[in-house]
Amino acid sequence: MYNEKVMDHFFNPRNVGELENPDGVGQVGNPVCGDMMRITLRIKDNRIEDIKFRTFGCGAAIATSSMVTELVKGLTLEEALEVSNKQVAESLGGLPPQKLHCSNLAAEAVHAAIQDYYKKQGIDIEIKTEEHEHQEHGH
Amino acid sequence: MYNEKVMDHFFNPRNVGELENPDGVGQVGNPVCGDMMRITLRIKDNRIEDIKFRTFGCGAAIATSSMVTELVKGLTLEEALEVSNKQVAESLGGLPPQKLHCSNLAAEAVHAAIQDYYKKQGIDIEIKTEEHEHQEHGH
Amino acid sequence: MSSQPNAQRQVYLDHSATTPVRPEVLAAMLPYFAGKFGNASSVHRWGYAAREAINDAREKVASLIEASPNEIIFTSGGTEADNLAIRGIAHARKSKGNHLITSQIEHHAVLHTFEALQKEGFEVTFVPCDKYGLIDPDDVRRAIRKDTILVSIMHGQNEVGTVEPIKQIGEIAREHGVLFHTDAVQSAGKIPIDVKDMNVDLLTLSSHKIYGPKGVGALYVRRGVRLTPQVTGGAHERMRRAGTENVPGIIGFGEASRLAKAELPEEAERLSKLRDKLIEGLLREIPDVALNGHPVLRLPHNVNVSVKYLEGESILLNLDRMGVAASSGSACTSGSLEPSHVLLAMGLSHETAHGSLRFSLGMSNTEEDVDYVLEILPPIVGKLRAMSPLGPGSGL
Amino acid sequence: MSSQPNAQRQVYLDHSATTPVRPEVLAAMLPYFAGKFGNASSVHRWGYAAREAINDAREKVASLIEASPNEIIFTSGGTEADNLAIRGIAHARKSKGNHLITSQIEHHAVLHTFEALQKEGFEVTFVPCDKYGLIDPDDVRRAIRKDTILVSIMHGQNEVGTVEPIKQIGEIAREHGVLFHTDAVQSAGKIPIDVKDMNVDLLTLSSHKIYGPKGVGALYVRRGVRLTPQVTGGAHERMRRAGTENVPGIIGFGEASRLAKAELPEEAERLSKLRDKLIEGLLREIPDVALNGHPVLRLPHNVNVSVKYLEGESILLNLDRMGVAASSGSACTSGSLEPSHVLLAMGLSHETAHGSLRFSLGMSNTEEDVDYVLEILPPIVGKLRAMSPLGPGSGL
Ligand SMILES: Cc1ncc(COP(=O)(O)O)c(C=O)c1O
Ligand SMILES: Cc1ncc(COP(=O)(O)O)c(C=O)c1O
Repeated sequence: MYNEKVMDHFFNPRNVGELENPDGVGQVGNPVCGDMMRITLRIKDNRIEDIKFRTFGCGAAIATSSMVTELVKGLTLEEALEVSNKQVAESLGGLPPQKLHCSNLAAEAVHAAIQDYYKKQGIDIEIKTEEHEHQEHGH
Repeated sequence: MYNEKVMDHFFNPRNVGELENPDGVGQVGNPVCGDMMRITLRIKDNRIEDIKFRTFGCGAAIATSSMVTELVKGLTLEEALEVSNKQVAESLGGLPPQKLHCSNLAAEAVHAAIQDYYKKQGIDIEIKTEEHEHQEHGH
Repeated sequence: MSSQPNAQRQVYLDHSATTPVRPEVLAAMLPYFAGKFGNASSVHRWGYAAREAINDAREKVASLIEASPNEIIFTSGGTEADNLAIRGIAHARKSKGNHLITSQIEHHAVLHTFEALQKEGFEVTFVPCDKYGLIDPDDVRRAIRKDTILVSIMHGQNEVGTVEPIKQIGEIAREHGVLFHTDAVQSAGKIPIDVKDMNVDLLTLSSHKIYGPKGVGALYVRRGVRLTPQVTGGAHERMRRAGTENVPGIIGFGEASRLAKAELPEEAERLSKLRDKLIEGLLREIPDVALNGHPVLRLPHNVNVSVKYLEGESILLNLDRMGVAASSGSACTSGSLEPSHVLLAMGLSHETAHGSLRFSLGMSNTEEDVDYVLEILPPIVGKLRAMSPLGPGSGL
Repeated sequence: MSSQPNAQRQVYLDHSATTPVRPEVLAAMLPYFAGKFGNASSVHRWGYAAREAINDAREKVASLIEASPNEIIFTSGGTEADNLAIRGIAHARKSKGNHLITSQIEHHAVLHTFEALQKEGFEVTFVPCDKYGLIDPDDVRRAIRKDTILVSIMHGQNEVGTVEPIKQIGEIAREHGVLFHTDAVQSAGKIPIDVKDMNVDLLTLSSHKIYGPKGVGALYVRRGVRLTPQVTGGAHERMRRAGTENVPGIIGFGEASRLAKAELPEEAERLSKLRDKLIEGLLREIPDVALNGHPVLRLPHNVNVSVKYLEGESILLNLDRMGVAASSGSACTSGSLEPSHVLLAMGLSHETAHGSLRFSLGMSNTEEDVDYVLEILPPIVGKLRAMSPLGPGSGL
């Protein structure tokens, strides 16, 4: 079903866990829908110095979480905000079609964590929401 | 499909052909329906002395024709008139269900031949018609 | 059966009824019964293996008719595929119109399905054929109305072998914005099929006619054409046909399709020669025999003749005793009372239609088989005709 | 797959999804692919051999449920049999009434078919179940109206294994002159079935759940009950289901039925013991695990648990890597967005329903298999929970 790269990230996820006293926390999804991700960030000099994730969800949800942490680690916040769910899926070499519209929230979780960081600095940013069909869940 | 006795009568039919100057001729069925039988009789002392058949039809039609000639040969005309299609089928050890309502006209052909014989003597007899569904053909 | 003395030869000439599963096909299927037996929907290695094998088979079946894999819906056979095409389109397009067109010479899987739709309230036009079983595309054109939603005309006729002008009919349907279905159960693997070139929107295939296993078939549905599923349940076949996939069957069908395509040109030529030899021989050796179907626009493997003054089943039983398998359009072989609707539509009399014989050639057949039939059939006919009250010599 | 390191053991625990064809069954089928490959309708030795074999198989399938052979209609599987029963009766009895009754926990083959009938204009009542997945016969009684024409309630629930009070429901239906269908795909061969004793009018079977081949099933239709055929064409299956018979499939199904019946008492006892050992072990070894389904009125081969704070597919992938095949009611495994409708109907939260696991036992399973699962599953759960944002230790 999944390709090897997805399986590698699923079985050997990078950056699992939770940072203590994080600079930003992002949480997206909902256990009711079957997937939920929680990203914690350490920010230094406008860059993502460290990142960890915790995910409730299927193989795709866990693999994309792991992948996104690798993609954004070391990026500036502006760069990290440009990383999209689609890019995450592509970096994994693609996801099965039935998983594309679901379980592919990882970039959003990062964006939410960055937004949380800015908020703590007193800055309100708006996050581009990607076109995806996750909203279809309806709850 | 057919049992051995039917196949025996089909492959080795008794009394095939046509008597010359027969005392009675009976023909039933219709090639349009896929089965037609022609019985010729030689009558002596109110008994069927000789009988021959010709049949256009399926295995059951030919086997029942052969069987009926064996059954009635030597019988008095009254006895022969009592022989039914059902009895012919039973004497053959049964016919497949889809053949029971069709291709089972042999006794009727004999009755028709007897009727023809009586007619030539100036006697009109009525023949009991059996309950069977051959009429359903509709032509 | 004891009344079948050891026939010298066994000659199977009923390939239009069904074919044996060829060894390569059975070999391809075997691993999927017990080893790789998974359900293709399952999330584990057994499931993945089944899914991959189905995808592979789908490509092979698609390739036989020059379609894309995702245009193939696997079904339980040709009959179900015909039903899905016809009921599925009729139900999906009900709001667009109430009129359907088919021919008088379709297989029962098509004909009876249109009759069922008539009972549901659809109007159906059954276009006729000529004496060769050929359908005139202009008859189809004339039958099309504003409210016509589907035309279904078969490709290769199963009884008499006539090949219909599908491409022209498809063109006419397309011009009028009407969907076009063709039943290619008998033609697939026998003559080339290209769904795009032939202007076909839906096309029926059956595995067991091309040396694949029984119990599996397919419906080609052109991308973008929507139909109402007729078997509902799980999300199989992209929501168009529910039910756990018959994995070994589908794999066998795939392999059979691949082989059929690869061997088609050569085999078609070989069979055509055998066919013509048999036709010529029958007409030469037996009096009062007539060819049914088109002399030229004909499936390579089909021979159909009428043997006057005789009924078909009685000939089949004698042929069987001599080891030869054939079929007949006689009413008696079908358990019905009417002989073949196809022969009647072609204008044959009931009487003559009762006496039709179909020999359908296949992979295993050789010239010797044809010679054997030409040797044994004349005396069989002679014996039965001597018993018949019809014809010359019967005194009628 | 390369991410599946050579697992020490291969433990198949997904017998409710499908089973391997057992060797005796495959052996019975094999002659019918290439040697005795005839079409059962043909008038020659190949045809007779196929017809006889089908008759024999029909007797065996009938015997599994104490029916008569002519009460069995062969179909392409359980899904088609469910469709034929429900659509066939609804269409045949339309003039008698417009109301149908089923339950909320039926298999999709039943549920989606009733939904399709709703779109056609039928009214459907979906009766609920209790927290064990048990249906109350009184709920069925209360749902029956003057215009009710069919009740369909399954026998053994496929996900959670609960065995429904079919006999009582059948009695109620009969009292009210309403036909009663039950889907016995999961219970057949596992627990005894007697259609007469159980007051059943129609009953669905599937071959591939009892070590027979995929692509074949059957519908029992009590003598005298009329239904509208859903697949039309040739005169097969006494005019109730058209299409060339899947001869090897039917023969395999027959042999599988015969064996299932012969071995049922012993095998049911053996599986029940394994089942109980697995249930007890799971509840003992893993915290926050709950049994789904009825603790006692339960199919002998079904184990279903919820593993809190986790989603099912992630567990399945890990089990698969260790060579264990299971299934889940998680939405992600079905490609849908909603988790199992059965678990939701039983009152589980969405969250918990996403984390259900089904182990379904079968012939090949041993105590060692159960021990193996109990050895490898706790660390898998531990590892995934450490990754989960939910549950104790997640700080939420
Ligand atoms: C032209 C045609 N259509 C449909 C069918 C039915 O296909 P199946 O035997 O796979 O049900 C057949 C064969 O019987 C056929 O010859
Ligand atoms: C209860 C139940 N009904 C129906 C079916 C469908 O049967 P089949 O897989 O033969 O289409 C299944 C199996 O998937 C089932 O478990």
